[in-house]
Parts: sequence; C-alpha cells; structure tokens
Amino acid sequence: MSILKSKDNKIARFFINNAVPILFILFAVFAIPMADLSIEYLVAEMITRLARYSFLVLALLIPVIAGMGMNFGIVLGAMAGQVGLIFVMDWGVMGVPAFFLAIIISMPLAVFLGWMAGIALNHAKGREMVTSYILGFFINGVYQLLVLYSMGSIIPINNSKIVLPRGYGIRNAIDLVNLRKSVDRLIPLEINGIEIPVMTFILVAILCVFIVWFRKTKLGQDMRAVGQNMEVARNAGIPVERTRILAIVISTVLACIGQIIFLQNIGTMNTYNSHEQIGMFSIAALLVGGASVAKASIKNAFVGIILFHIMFVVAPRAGKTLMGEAQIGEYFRVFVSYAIIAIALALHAWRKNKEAEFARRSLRVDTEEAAGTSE
Amino acid sequence: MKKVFILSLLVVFSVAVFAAAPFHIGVVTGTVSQSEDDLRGAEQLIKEYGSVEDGGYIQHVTYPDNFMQEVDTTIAQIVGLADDPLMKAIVVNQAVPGTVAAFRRVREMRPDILLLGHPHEDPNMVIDTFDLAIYPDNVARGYLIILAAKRLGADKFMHISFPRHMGYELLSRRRDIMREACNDLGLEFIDMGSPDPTSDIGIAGAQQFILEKVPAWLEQYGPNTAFFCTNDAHTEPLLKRIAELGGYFIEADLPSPTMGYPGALGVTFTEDEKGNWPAIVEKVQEAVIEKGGANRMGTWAFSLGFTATAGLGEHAKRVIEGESEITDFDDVMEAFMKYTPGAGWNGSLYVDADGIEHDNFILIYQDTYVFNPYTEGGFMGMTQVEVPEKYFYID
Amino acid sequence: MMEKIKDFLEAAGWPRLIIGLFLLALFITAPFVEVNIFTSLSDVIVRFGMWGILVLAMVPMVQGGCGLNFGLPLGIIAGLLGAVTSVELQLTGLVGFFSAVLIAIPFGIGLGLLYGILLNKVKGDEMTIALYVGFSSVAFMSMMWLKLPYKSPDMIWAYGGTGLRTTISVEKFWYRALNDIWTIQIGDHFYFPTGMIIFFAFMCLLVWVFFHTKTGTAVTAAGSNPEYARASGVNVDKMRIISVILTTVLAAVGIIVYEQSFGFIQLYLGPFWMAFPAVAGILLGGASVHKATIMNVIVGTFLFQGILTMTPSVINNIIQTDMSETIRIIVSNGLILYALTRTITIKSAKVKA
Amino acid sequence: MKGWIIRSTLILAIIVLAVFLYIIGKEHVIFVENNTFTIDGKVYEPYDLVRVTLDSGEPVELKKPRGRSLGRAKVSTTGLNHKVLVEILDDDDNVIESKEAKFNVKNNVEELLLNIPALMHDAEGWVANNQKTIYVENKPFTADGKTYEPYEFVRVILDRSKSLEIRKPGDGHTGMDKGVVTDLRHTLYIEIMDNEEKVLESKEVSYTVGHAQEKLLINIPAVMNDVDGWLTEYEE
Repeated sequence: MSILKSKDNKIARFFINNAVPILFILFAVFAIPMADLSIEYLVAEMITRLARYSFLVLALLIPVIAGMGMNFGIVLGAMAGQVGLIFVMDWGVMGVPAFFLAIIISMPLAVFLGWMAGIALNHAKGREMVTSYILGFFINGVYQLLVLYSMGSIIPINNSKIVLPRGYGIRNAIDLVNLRKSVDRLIPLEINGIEIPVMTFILVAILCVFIVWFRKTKLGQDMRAVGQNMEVARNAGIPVERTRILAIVISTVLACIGQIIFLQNIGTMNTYNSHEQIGMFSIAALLVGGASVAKASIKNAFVGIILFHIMFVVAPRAGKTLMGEAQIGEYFRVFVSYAIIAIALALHAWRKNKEAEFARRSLRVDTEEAAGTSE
Repeated sequence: MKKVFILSLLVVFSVAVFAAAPFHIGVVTGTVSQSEDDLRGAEQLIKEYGSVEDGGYIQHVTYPDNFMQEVDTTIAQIVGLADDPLMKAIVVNQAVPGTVAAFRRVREMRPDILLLGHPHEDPNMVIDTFDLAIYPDNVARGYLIILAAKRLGADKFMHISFPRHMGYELLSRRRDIMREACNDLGLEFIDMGSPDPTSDIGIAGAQQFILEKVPAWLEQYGPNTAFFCTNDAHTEPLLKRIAELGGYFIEADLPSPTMGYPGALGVTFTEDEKGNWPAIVEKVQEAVIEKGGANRMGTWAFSLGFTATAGLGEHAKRVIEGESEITDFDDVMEAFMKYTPGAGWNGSLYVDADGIEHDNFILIYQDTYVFNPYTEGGFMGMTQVEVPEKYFYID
Repeated sequence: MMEKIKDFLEAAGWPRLIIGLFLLALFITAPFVEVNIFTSLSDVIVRFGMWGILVLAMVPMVQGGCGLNFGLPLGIIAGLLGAVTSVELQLTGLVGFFSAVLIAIPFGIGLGLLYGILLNKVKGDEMTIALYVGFSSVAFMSMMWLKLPYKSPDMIWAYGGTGLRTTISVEKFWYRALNDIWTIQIGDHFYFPTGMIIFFAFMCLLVWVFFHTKTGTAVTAAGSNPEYARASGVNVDKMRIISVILTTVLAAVGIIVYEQSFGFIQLYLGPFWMAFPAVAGILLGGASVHKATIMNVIVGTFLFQGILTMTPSVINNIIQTDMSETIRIIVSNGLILYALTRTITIKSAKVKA
Repeated sequence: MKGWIIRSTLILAIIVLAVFLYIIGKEHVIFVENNTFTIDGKVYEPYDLVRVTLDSGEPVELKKPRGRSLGRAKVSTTGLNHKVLVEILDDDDNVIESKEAKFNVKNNVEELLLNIPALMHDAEGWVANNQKTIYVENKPFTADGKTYEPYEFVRVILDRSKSLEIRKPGDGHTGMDKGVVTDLRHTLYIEIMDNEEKVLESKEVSYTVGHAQEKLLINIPAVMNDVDGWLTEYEE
C-alpha cells in the first residue's frame, strides 16, 4: 500500500515541482503556432537572449544568498558599465580589447557604487528591495549630472560622434558598432544558419563555476549564515555588515560586466535609458525560473531567461492573431507576461506548502517506523 | 468529372495565389496611448492595401509603450518581420531606440529589405542604417516658430524641456537656434526645465507641474509669452492653461490637430467626423475659439505622425513596384501629398557636422495653421519664408 | 503641551524634521527668486489633497501584514471605471463625482477580493507580486479601454478606431466638484480647496474608526503577529483579504478625487506611474513595511508633495536650464533614501493603543 | 606587508593590462588612396586598377579616380605595426607589379592617408597623418613692403564644421587659434565682425594641403586682401 502511495506521490510531486514550466509550455504550445514565426527565428532569438541576459540575471544570485532579496541596485552596476563604454568609445578603441578595457575602467566605479549601496542597505535592513529600487533612481540623477553636464566640459571627451555638437553632454544614443558582437563572434560558430556566441557562453560558464565555487568558500558560507539569521551569524562571530556589503559589491560588479556584454550584443546604447529597466527584467526572468526572494539558483536563471523571453517574443504576435489588432497584441504581451509571473509566484508558494506537507508526512512515517523498531 | 474537379481546384488555388499580395510591407508604430496618429496611419494603409492575414500587403506590429526601457522588445518585433520571406520593406514610425540595432540585424539577415522610418536615434547611426529617414525640420522650425510667434504678437518665448531630451542632437540644436532667433528678432528667450515624464514621478506628476506653473509664468513674464515644449505629455496641460489664461502656443513638437487639443479642451467628435482631417481641424478650431484661444494657438493642419506612417508606407510600395526612387525628394513628397491634399510642405536634406549632405535623411515641415475666427483659415505661409543661412550653422 | 511637542517630535523622527526644515528653507528662498510663496503654498495644499487618499490607501494593507501596495494601479483602475461610466452617463457636479465613487466601489471590492486571495497564496512575497499585478492589470485594462463599448463623444478618438482616448477632460462634468465646496480664495494667489481637504479628513477618520472596531483591531493583530492572532482565534487570511479590499477601495476613491482636481481622466498607462509617488510618500512619512499610521500619511504626503512642487520651481528660477530636473531627481530621491536608511523605532506602546 | 605588496602588484598589473589593451585595440582609420601625388615638383600618376591588402584583411580594389571621386577606400585597423601589399592589375585582373611595405602608426593618430602611387615610387610621405592642424592668426601681415592690419573681431569656420572666434592681439588676446581638420581639400569661411557681432564682410576660400604637411598657418588679413603667402607651413 505504501508503495502505491509513494508512486502517486511521485507523479503528483513531478507536477507540483514543475508547475511553472508546465504552465509555460502549455502557453507556448498555444501561442507559438499563432505567432507565425519560424522555429529557426525563435531558436536564434532565444540564444541571443541567453547571451544577453545570463550575466545580468546571475548577478542577482549572491545578494539572495545573503538574504538581501532581489537587488534592484544592479542598475548601479549597469550605469558604471556604461560610463566605461563611453570612455572606450571616445578613445576609439575597438573590438575585444575595447570590451575588456571597458570592464577594467568601469570596475573601480562599480566597486565604489556597490560599496555605497551596501552601506545604504545596511541601514535599511528589512527594506532592502524598496531601498535598492530608490537607490537606482537616485544614482540615475547623479549619472545624468555626470554624463550630460560634466562630460565634455569637466571630463574631457572629444569624439564628435559621442559628444553633442554644443560641446558638452553625451548624445542620447551612442553607436557601439566597433564593439558590436565582437565578443559573441570571437569564436565563430554557425549551426544551421544560427549564430552561436561561443565566447559569451564561455564567459557565462566561467561565472557559473565562480558562483558554485564561491558558495563553498568561507565568505560564501558566511553569507548563507547571514542570510538565514543575522543575529545568530553575528553571535557566531561573522562580520554581518561587511559580509552584506561584499555581497552587494560582487553583485554590482557582475552587473557592470553583464551590462557591457548586453550592450556589445545589441550594438547601440541609449545613454540615459539602457540601464533603467535592467533590474526589473532580470528579476522577472529569475522569478519565472522558479526563484523566490529567499532562494535562487543558477538553474532558475537559465530556465527563467528562456521561458520569460520566449513569452516576450511570441506573445505580441500571438495576441495580434488572437485579437486582430496589433496594439492589442502589445498590451496582451504585457498582460500575459506579468500575469503569468504573478501566477507563477502563487504556484511556487503553493508548491512550498505542498513540499512542507510532504516533508511533514514523510517525517511522520519516519518517526512511526522509528517508534516501531524501538519497541 | 475528375478533370473538372481538378481544374476547378486549380482555379481556386490560382485565385488564392494571385489574390495574395506579391510582397509584404512591415509597419511598426506605437500604440494609441503613446502616439495615436502614427497608428492611425498604419490603419489607413491596411484599409487601402489589406492586412497580410487577409492576403494583403501590410503587416502591422507595435512597439511597447515604455519603449525607452524595453528596447529588446522593439528589436524583436522589427526583426520578427524580417522572418517573413515576402517582406520587402519595413517602415518604423517612430523609430524609437532599438531600431538601429534591429535594422542592422535585418540587414545581415535580409539585405533586400528596404528600411524606412522617423528616427529617434542619433543621426550618425541612422544615416548608415536607414534607406530613408524623415524627420521634422527642426533647424528651419527653430527659426520659423519664433518668427510666427513674433508675427502673432509675442515678445517672450519659453522653451520647456528636460535633460534627457537635451541629449538629442536635433532637439538640443533646435533650442540653440530658437535662442539665436529670439535674439535676432527681439524676443526674450526663457529656457525652462521641467520634470521628465519618464522619471520617478511619471506622466501625471510632470503634467501637474505644467498645470501649476503656467499661471505663475504668465504672471511673471506677461501674457505675451509664447510657449513651446519638447514632450507630448507636457503639451496637453500646457494647451489647457494657455487657452484659459493667455499666452501663445505656435505648434507642438510633433504637430497635429489631434495632438493635445482634444484631451486638453474636451473636444467632442462624432462618428462621421472620424478620419477627416479638415473636419477635425474645424472642430478643434471651434473649441479653441470658444475658449478664447483665437489667434494665439496653432498646429499643423495635417498630422505629422499620420502622414509619416501612411506616406512612408505608400512610398515604400511605389519604390518596390519600381515607380519611385527611394531617396528622391520629390517622390517622397508626392507620396506624402497623397495623404495631405492641399498642404504646404517644405524641406531640406540633413547636413551633418562635417558638412556632408545626406540624401537618405530628409527634413520636412508643414505650414503653421493658427486657429482664428475667420472662415478662410489661418495658414501663416511659413513654408514661403526663407530661413537665413546662418541658422544652419548653429551647433 | 511640552509633552505633546516632545511626543510629536519622537513620532515624527529626525529624518522628517530635517526634510521639513529643507522644505521650509525652500519656502523661505522662494520669494527671493521670484517664486510666489502663496501660489506655491496653495499648489502644495492642492497636491496634498489630491494625493492624500491614494497614500492613505497604503495603510490598511501594511497594517494587515501585506506590505506596501505596489499593486495600487488595480484600485485605480476600479476608480477609472467609475469615472468613465459617470462621464458616459453625462453626470455633472457633485452628483457626477459621487456617482463615480459609488460605481467604483463595487469594482474595488471585487478586484480587491481577487487580489487578496492571490496575496494570501504568496505570503512573504507580497510586494514583488503586487508589482507584477500592477503591471498586468494596467495592460489588461489597456485592452479593455479599446474594447469597452463606451460611446460618449467626449471620450472617443478623434481620427478613428474604437475605444477611449488616453486623456479625457472632465471640465464639463465634475472638474473641481469637490475642491470648490467652501473654497477659500485669498487674493489672486492663494486658493484653498476646502471641500477636498475635508473629504480627505473624513476618509482618514473612516480609516481611523475602522481600525478601532473589532474587525479593525483583528486586522492589525493579523498583520503584526499572525501566529499569535491565529492562536487567539482570528481568521488571519480573512483579515488580510479585508485589508486588501479596503486598500483597493480607497485607491479607487482616491483616484477620482485626484481627477476632479487634476481635470483629466488618464487611461492606459496613466495608473502605471501612480504607485511610486504614493509608496514614496508614505515611506517619507515614517511608515515601515510593517507599520503605517494616518499620521505617517499626512506628514509623508505633505513633505513629499511639498518637495516635488517646490524643488523644481525654486531651482528653475535659480538656474534657468534643463539641469534643474537632474537636481530635482537627486534631491527628492536622496531625501527618500535618507528617510529609508534611518532606523525607525516602532513604539510598542503606540501599537497597543 | 605581504598583502600590501600583492595588492599593489595586482593593481599595477591591471594598469599595464589596460594600457596594453588600449594600444592593441585603438582604432586607426587608414584611407588608401590611388590619386595623384606631388612632391618637390615630381608628380606620380594614379594607376588604372590596384588591389590593396592591408595586414590580413579583405583586399580592396581601387580604380583611377574620375569626376569627384578621390579614388579612396576606408579601412579600419587596430594595432601599431602594419603591412600593406599593393598589386597593380591590368584589365584582365592579372598582377603586373606588386610591392609590399611596412609602416608604423603612432598611438595617438586617428586617421592615416596612404598614397599608392607614392608608395610604389618610394616617395617621402606616402603614408601621412590625415588630420591636419590649422593655425589661424589675426595678426599684421607684411608683403612687398606693405602691411595689412588685423581686424577687431573675426569668426572663422573651418570646413563648415569647426568655428573659431579670434580677436585682435593685445588685451590678453593672442590673436591666434587652431582647429583640426581631416583630409587634403578644405574650405575657409571668414566673417569680419564689429563688437556687436554684426557681420561687416565675409569671404570663402578653398585650399589644398600637401600629403606630408601636418601643421599649417593661415593669416586672415592676407586672405582678406588676396595676398599670396596667406597659407604657410606652421613652425613652432
């Protein structure tokens, strides 16, 4: 009887554990044929999105470990990365060296911003997400002051393709044509006419290895302890504040690199807006992938990017076919994308409850058995 | 019997094949909430040439409402059009950020597709990627708007904008031209900052600022002040206050009789007035005059957004069919005139900072129409005015 | 008396005091840079009245333990439905205003109920999910605005297509219907929207009364200590749903008050941007994610809207360039950040009372 | 102490890496030109058809210039050391003559101009900086015993892009300014103004710069009075 029960459990557990992906696959089965897009296009698009977003989404993981929730502050890192890119473009450096040079230039800035954000968030324990959100707005003002008023007047920028004709201020859009896809195409590979950005994926793989390794280091363990209970961690002699700051610094630096990867793939940069919604989208993707504010893994990141973006690409066209009007298709996309996130989160919570129930039940069986043997 | 069946089947098939359009044109616009007129232009094209689903020519898609943040989606929408093997041209109005990136990918995939649009991105990038770009002639308008203000009796001119817009080369340049023109024509130039509608406080906060400040500004600078704002969201409250309290409004950044006026003045439209620009102008004129805004407020008689979508679509079709030349200025204007019968247009080619003229970047403008109580209409004849050469050299 | 001042200072806290002083400094500077102080004061009061109820709408959910309501657009949508229907029926004046409110309330209750059930499923992640509920409801309603069969010539598009305009003027209907009750107008510059302020005070009173009823205290208990509340026989889930419904209805009423003063109904993306200023307002007022009082609402709304009104005007007149906007962003967000990063001491005595 | 040494070494290494990346990644635009080249009275004529391969990039073919064409191609390169392979082709694309040459770029040079006829004849200046610094002076000019006086206030526009405003020397004014222009053929637009910036007189002239010349000096009073020698090579 108990065997039968556990079999039942297995099927039920499979559905419960994979509720979100199943929901998405169901959606995809309906939406993809309606969207009338070729499979080649979809696959190519997904590979592009993975290359673009992986780094940024992975940058969110470490603050989650440290119990600081979703770090909307990755926009700070993104801004640092953009400042680096502005300089590199001004100097006329191109290709892969430009990519690495931009990282080197923006790194100190990212560390500094991350350190500041970390201090601010230490003063706002329990309100980290809201605070990091507003921190993004605040630093955006500073960024405008720096880029639109100081560059070209105080900070020397001479390239007429970057600076406005009035002599100061950076143009609203910067062409990264010299950098465009330079990393993606460093190791060229084409399968069935679909371009694979091998080098970008290698960088992402390195980051994944780093995260796995990092979790096992002393610092990584400390972070987990801080994330679980700050007071206990403090009593155990872990420097809580410092650990939290480090988590944000690492996240900011990774986001800075992530933004540079993102922009080299796109090939143009909106000086004043490219960074703004990075936090929002990365977080949405991670949540879709099955993460929660308290727990997120590398697997969540990749699954999330694919599911979230397949919906983003397919939904407008599917909505158009369904409703017969292009703009309704667009609203349909926004509605479906975010409604599904809300439902997904509800399903995760439900799963958590169910899991707790399973755990309780199995625990009960265990104790019963234990009680039986002891008698 | 069998033969007849096959034959009739063939006939049916061949009709289906021949009825389908030989090529497709992708049209990308904003939604009604961002830019109504652009979308209506696309609907006009669908009305004329049919939608791809019904075997017609036009495949219409929209970009997101907050396009500044969702560049990714804009790119995917545009590149997705190129996935259709029959696609021969893509018209993007307005070509918001991301279009250049998307166009580059389309070029790599399908070099045969014509790429047209009304660009937001930097001219340097646009010139290299677009086959044809049209843009309101902000150099000429920088001078002409001031001139029109002076002719109507304004002695001060206020330019309302915010940092993000001043990062646009052509907007920033227009402000400097306006300042210079004010200097030359004897108007006082006031450079006013205002909240960005895409910032933390949103559209409502930005509009509230305008609603509150216009009375104060009118008091400080007097009723003979002309106002100009670079953002559409600011236009509506600005029009409302100017109509009520005084001041001048020559034309909007992207002028159209439906830009701001219907919402600001609560203009009512009946079903039979829909789709008829002259009737709309008349209706708006009535409302403006009723509010006491006669001879103080103006627009273009035909919407730029509407004309740009429909005109560029028409031009693309003519080019593909071999009737027009893609960068021929007269051909472009001819396609535009189809949707703006009787309007006065003028324009020039974009000259970049190195003095190079680009024939794929056309700057256009229409005559200013000022609402006045006389039935003959209020065209100012601004397209006849020659803009002094020096304004073209102002950076 | 001294005791009361001391109490007030403690309740207000240093961050608010400093921000208040900053605001005062702006008012003092204003006349020197040719900003009319009376107009500015009047603007701040009008904005305070417009935003008050929307900020107040944060309170029930926070007290019910559901955190800050980033899903405010949902309630706003209910209000918009009421407003649009009232315009469709061509109702004017106070009748128009109150019928809009009455039509909006059932929508608010319905949407709030669904929203509350959803939030009960995701305890712990309410704020994130609220954000996405806000987004998706705005997008869903955008589709609806295009498809709903409203026909009034005041609301349809000029050029073609079906559906409603982005901006609908309420001037012919109930523009300032509430503001203009017992208005005090001193000179040309000072205008006090008595009716609106009284209405806001009345709403505050209603909320205050609610939290002193048996249900109200149960909501607070469910929010502050769910385990304890459950043990003492309170149905926590039900109380949370009540708090969410209340929040949604308040938001619905709040937006109609906002619109009658603003003069426009803003559809489509309009509601999208409303949550942030409301959240920022209540945070600036000293509320936390777990506790918010009506005092927080009043202080926060006044300070936040005050800074929002005064900073651009004063800075604009000091330096006449577009740079003033950049400075506004830095100053106002800097102040919110400052308020957020000061430790808020929750006085347990107050909770009991 | 040990940690400090490791850290500073690391920082130093990163700086060295950054400089290295800058040097190898810096873009140098090279204009390859198949056009007439004149030096010391010698004239080298362009070829009918040449194929030029820069480093290991795609070869470019250049025809003899006709009409407004300058017979040019633009190649973007990185790095400091380059080699170029020139092949002279006949009508059937057979190589008649070929030559390989090497050249270096200075790191701060943005654009180079590489002249093929000059290269084939080993003439000096076959590769030169394409950016020329133009010094403009509003100073007294003496020629044939006659002195032309400087103007109060002059606005000079170089190639319709770079605008310079120069006052009379004295009162802290040097009477001199400079601007960078690219290429060989240029225009100069001069406006003589009074102190209220009202234009009294204006003039437009065009001039050509030699390949090897990098710095030139223009004298305004001389230009306005059509005196020879208004354009000279600039010496520090």
